[in-house]
Amino acid sequence: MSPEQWTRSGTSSATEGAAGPPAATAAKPTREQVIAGLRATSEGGADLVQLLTPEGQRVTHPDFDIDISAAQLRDLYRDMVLVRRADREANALQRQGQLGIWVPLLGQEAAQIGAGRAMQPQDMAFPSYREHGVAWCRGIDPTELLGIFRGTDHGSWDPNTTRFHLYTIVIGNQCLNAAGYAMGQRFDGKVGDPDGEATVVFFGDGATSQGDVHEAMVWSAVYDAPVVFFCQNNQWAISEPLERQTRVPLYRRASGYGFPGIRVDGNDVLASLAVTRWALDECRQGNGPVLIEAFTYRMDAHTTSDDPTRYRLADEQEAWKLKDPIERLRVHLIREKFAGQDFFDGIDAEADELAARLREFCFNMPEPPPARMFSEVYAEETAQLAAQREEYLRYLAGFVDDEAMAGGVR
Amino acid sequence: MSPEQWTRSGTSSATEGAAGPPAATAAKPTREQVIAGLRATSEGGADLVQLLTPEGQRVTHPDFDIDISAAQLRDLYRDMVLVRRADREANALQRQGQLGIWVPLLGQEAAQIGAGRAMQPQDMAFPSYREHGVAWCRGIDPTELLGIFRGTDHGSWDPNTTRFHLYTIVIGNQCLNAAGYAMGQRFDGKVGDPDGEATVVFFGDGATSQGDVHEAMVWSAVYDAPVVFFCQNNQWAISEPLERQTRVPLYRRASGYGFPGIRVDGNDVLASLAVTRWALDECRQGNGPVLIEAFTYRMDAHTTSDDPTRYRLADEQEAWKLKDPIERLRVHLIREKFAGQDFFDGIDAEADELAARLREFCFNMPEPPPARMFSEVYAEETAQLAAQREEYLRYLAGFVDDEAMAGGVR
Amino acid sequence: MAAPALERPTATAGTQTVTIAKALNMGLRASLERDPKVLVMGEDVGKLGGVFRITDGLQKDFGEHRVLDTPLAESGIIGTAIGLAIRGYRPVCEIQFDGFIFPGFDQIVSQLAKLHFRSQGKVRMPVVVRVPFGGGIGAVEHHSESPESLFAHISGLKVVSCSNPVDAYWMLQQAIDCDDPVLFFEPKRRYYEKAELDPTTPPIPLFNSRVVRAGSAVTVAAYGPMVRTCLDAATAAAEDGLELEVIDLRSLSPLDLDPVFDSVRRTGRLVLVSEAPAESSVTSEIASRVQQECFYSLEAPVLRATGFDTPYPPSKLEEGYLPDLDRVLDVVDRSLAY
Amino acid sequence: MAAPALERPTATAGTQTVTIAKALNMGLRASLERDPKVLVMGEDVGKLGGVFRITDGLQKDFGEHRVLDTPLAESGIIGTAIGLAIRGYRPVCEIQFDGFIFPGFDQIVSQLAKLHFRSQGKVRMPVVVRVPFGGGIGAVEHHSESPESLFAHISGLKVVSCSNPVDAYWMLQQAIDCDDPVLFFEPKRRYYEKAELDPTTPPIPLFNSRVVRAGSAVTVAAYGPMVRTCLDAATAAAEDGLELEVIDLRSLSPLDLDPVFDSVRRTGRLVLVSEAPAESSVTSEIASRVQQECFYSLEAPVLRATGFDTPYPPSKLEEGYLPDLDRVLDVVDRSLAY
Ligand SMILES: Cc1ncc(C[n+]2csc(CCOP(=O)(O)OP(=O)(O)O)c2C)c(N)n1
Ligand SMILES: Cc1ncc(C[n+]2csc(CCOP(=O)(O)OP(=O)(O)O)c2C)c(N)n1
Ligand SMILES: [Mg+2]
Ligand SMILES: [Mg+2]
Repeated sequence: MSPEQWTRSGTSSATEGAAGPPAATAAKPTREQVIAGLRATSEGGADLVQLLTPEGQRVTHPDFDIDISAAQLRDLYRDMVLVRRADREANALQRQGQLGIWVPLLGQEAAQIGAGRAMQPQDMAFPSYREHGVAWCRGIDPTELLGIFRGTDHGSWDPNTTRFHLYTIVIGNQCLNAAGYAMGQRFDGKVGDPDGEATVVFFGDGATSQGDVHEAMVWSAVYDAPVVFFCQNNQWAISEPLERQTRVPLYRRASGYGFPGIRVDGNDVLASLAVTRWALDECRQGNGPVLIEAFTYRMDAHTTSDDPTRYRLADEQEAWKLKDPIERLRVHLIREKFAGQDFFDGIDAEADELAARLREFCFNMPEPPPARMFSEVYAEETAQLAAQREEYLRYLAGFVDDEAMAGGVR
Repeated sequence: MSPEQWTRSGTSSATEGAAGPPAATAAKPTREQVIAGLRATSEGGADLVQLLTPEGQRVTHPDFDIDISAAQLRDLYRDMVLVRRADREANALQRQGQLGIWVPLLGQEAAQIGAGRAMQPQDMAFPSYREHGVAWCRGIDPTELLGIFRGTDHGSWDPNTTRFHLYTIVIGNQCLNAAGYAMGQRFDGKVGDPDGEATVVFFGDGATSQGDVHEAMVWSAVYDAPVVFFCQNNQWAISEPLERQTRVPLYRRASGYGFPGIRVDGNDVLASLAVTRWALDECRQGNGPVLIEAFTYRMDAHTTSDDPTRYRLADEQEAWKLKDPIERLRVHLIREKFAGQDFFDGIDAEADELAARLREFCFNMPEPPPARMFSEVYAEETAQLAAQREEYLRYLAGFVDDEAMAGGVR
Repeated sequence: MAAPALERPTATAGTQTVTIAKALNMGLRASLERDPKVLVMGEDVGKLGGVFRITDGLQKDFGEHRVLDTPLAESGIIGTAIGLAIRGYRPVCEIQFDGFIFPGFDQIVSQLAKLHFRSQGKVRMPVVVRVPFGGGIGAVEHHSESPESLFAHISGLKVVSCSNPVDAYWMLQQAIDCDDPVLFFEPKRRYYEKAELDPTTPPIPLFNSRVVRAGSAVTVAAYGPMVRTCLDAATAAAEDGLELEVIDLRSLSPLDLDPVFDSVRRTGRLVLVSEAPAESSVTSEIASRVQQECFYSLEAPVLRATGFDTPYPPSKLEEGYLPDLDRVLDVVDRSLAY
Repeated sequence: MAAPALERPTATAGTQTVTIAKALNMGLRASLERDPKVLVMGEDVGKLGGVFRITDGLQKDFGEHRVLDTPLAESGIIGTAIGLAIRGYRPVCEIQFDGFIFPGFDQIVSQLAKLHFRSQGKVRMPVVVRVPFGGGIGAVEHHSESPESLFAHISGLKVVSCSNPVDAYWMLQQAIDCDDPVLFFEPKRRYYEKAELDPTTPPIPLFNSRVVRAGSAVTVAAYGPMVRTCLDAATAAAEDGLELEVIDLRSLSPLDLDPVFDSVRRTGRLVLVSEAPAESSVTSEIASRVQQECFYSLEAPVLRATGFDTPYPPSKLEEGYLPDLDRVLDVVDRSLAY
């Protein structure tokens, strides 16, 4: 899917690729925008770690360079295209009433795939609710995400085997849970060598204001916990621009706790991969924690219930389209002759299949049985709850009897 | 009161004044102490702002110097001696069963008097529970503190007229309340000129781990609230040394939020005054917030219920005695001939009077009437609570009747 | 796209048909106009007008210092509101969804509820915490909870819930006028229910309950979203010749139970309905008080139709979790069977 | 001064006289010894042994990775304990005083209580949160509260309270062994009450209530610190020829009410006693359930002797605030007057 398909209405005058006004200019908020509170910026600043420019140019970085093969680059491209396609399909499914809500990741593919692919199988991830790309990297099929948004479950995958915790909606909670988990990795003696374990926790720019995120940083620093704090600064917390949460770039928080903080171009999958891999290695070796601020942009609405036209200008999105994470890698693959049309066609076909499969799956998802709500409240069920379930089932059975008698169908 | 009177038993081998081993050596924790977790240090580090050395020598500072008269120095001395005496007397009253508990400020007089005297009448203070010195500066008589610790009230002074909020025991809560109050100062147009208003909030090193303190810093930064975060780092949170809360000096937290953080010698009343005055002025002018870490030491137990011998070594206290806040100002006053024996005798006499008055007051404190617990639960009382009060009073009256009948006295 | 301008309600505006959501917006607007110390604060309440648009247009008209988009942290929202109240403001905080009030719980319990008492009346806490609550909207986790009982248990707080547009309009203004902290629970699934509102008709007191349908067979008491359910149940029952008396409790703390006692003395039967789990809840409290006050009048024990003692289930199951017309009538039948 | 070494209790230790505080310490020690996954964490639990010395000597013997002095933040304590539990540990968190549990409330309600349910049973939460609770110790604010009802209302949690050394020893170990999150309320004013403990006598199940004194006139049910008060009241009543049946509820969620129902069916009268304010509380719930189950047996309404619906008062007033022998007997009299 190319950038011009981003806007739901086909009427937008999207500027293609590296053409059009330079991103920096387009993105710099005007005085009026600033006054109107529309202050999100696409400027990552001097400290931004970047390995692939928006124009698809490979650049080097003194600290965070990475050796990567053409095959690996193609894999990253495939990951991003597929998760975007799954995301768009799920978004469409919501529009069609098949899902109650969807939380789009559009625009954040590079941040998530970079981080997700930096992880080793033994590492643990604690997502927020938008980490469909990380889920993908942890081997969670996109179909497994649908239950949450269709309302059939609160997460269907096994956090223990996938090493991908359940989605957490209460902002910030998962950061402390991740810190505790990482403390456990350390207590288990899994830290201190290159094959050690580490944890990555994902949260947003808005989340950084929550006390829990602070406490997680305090704990992790004090216990040398092997945890990477991966903040996707997508510039917005629903309708609130970054400036409602902080005066200074978020990566700087780390210095107040005494561990490294790095701002990475979150639309650059290579940089995200390189920085996260470095951070995870630091953690593995016992030099954690590390904070990564992935500087990116939420290209779609906060959720399908949101209407971003109420609070941000189309201009801003236009500016960010020029930094599209997938497009820049596509250009790079072509320019370096790492991939030909066959490859791109193959990926597109695969994406179509995935979308079809997701759709099919969604239409056929079974309703959970009524008694499910009483299940697994406790590991050791209480008599009180068992009695409530029995009474409820009796009550339901009464309807069936009534209907049977009335010959009706409920 | 001179340093050797600090320890309750007279048996300690306190080293007087600037004699004995240099503070830095005595204070540097040994390897064994570090391993044992006894890691508090008396080293403020290179960034420590100091205007009066432990030896009573006036030194200059490029950023935070201060013009101060001999009379003002004497006043600061008087403040410190009197609050210490009140503190010691209250501590003794607790030992005699007159108070349920006491929270000593011993050793933190300079931090508190410096900060308290830097405040203007129009400024607002939000204390924690150990700020008897700040209370003093806000015109709260030490007798007014006793109710809390005797259990007759939760704070008897009027926070509105004294501009000194009630003591707050739930760690960190008051920081957010102060941030909100300071936002109000700003909304009221009281910020932006030299006669503007500002707020100071007091909290401890342990408190810095609480989410509320973080959120208060986020809020204050985002709303440019005129609030000075005054952290008394007294090295201990009950039994936990600073290292259980942070890897790096606490003043560095500020940079993560984008406002200044300064570490001041908390045993140097001049430095505390100068830095707080500067910070308040910054806030008044609209350049807040500011974080001040006052590097000091809790010379006594956490409270009268605490037994610090279980978790810290006498050595550490000995090292800190050499940095006594009162002693260094006394030496300075003498050396500079700013005060003679008469002055010191006069202050001592005043301290004796204060102690006697405090004692007297404490012995004569009335018990609150039983119905008091129903008062002021709500501004607009509920029928439910009124009924409970009536019933309770009837119940109590029943005893009186019983006793009257039995001729007994309850 | 700019937010649509709201008509400013005036005392002479006359009757209009409004939703609960609109009535709340009008109530906030009226309070903001009446008292310059009133502030509205919370996540996304400014430009967006809140995720439910309850604060729609207010920041535009009253400015950023009256209607504040706050950082994302509920302890911060409540904690700074307390500070603003100490400063003399009357903050109205929006908690985005019921399930997100818990990070602010400490400030509510430790400071908001206690400061008037702690200061022996010297500090007032005229803070309103608005909470869209309850289920039935097909939402994801944490968006459908009913935590009101937790606050009813905390001394020093007042807790109310509105069930219709007229109450929404008045009760919110009354809560803002109240010098005590008020937790204001809004029935989010009913936000778009409509009724006639005449802003010139004076309201009943905030903390009073009210008989909303008279009947003689069984008393049914509820609050917030369940009032509608109970009224529907009463309509259905009436078709079968059974007259239910329906009471809208309105205030959960303090409880105004005299109308309930009166009713139960006539009917001898009481059914309590709420979405919240029953265990140690407001409905427990009412049952406890009624069995005490009406001991000799009760012909059946006080019975309850409530959410189950489970976490709020995935939304595909909420229809079964939430009391509905059938469940209410089932419990009414059980009451009558005694 | 080093902490005094504790004797290690073994199955063959035989009977010893211990306080509740000591029994809790022994229980923790036994659990730490039995299962290397058990951790103790909280503020000052290490070198100091906790402000009440419940964890005395444990860090010394089990090391800093088993007994953790945490940073000062309750959300952090609970939140990291949850993460440790996900990792396979069984953390036992100490909250220093009742009034300081609220900063951790969100993690308790949103994650600890729900994770087993959210994950459809794939994630277990064997976390114990120890809370010294209740008043009567002459303490300053926030040190004497009784917040247990708040947790009893939250589905997914289990809530227990011990009242004597034998229960303290066993119930704590049983709570640690339980695969569900348990809020463990310790009667701090009774910490130094003594009893004989024989660690070889097997305990009754954790979630069972128990008749601790048989009687036929009135049933009195309580938990935690009020059990002692009720037993004393029963002794006093017996001198007047009135036999009270006293039930120690032990588990507040789930409630084990069968023994209460049985008792009430015999006595026809029930008085509930707790320090917590009555409003929307555990005692409300019990009253509600008993009036339903024992409708035809009750000769008087269920009555309660509790703390008042006020914030906990300054300690000079707590004697009047807390139910004592006289208040309990007064309510017993009122019950008998029906
Ligand atoms: C404690 C809490 N408060 C409020 C919300 C409602 N809410 C959901 S997402 C969101 C914004 C989050 O912004 P950010 O952290 O930047 O993450 P993003 O959604 O941009 O990925 C808010 C306020 C919530 N889920 N949890
Ligand atoms: C939320 C909360 N948790 C725990 C406590 C118990 N407590 C009282 S003081 C204290 C230590 C505070 O240390 P610090 O912030 O350094 O202040 P200091 O007492 O040293 O002045 C603790 C843990 C509390 N009062 N509030
Ligand atoms: Mg964001
Ligand atoms: Mg301290």
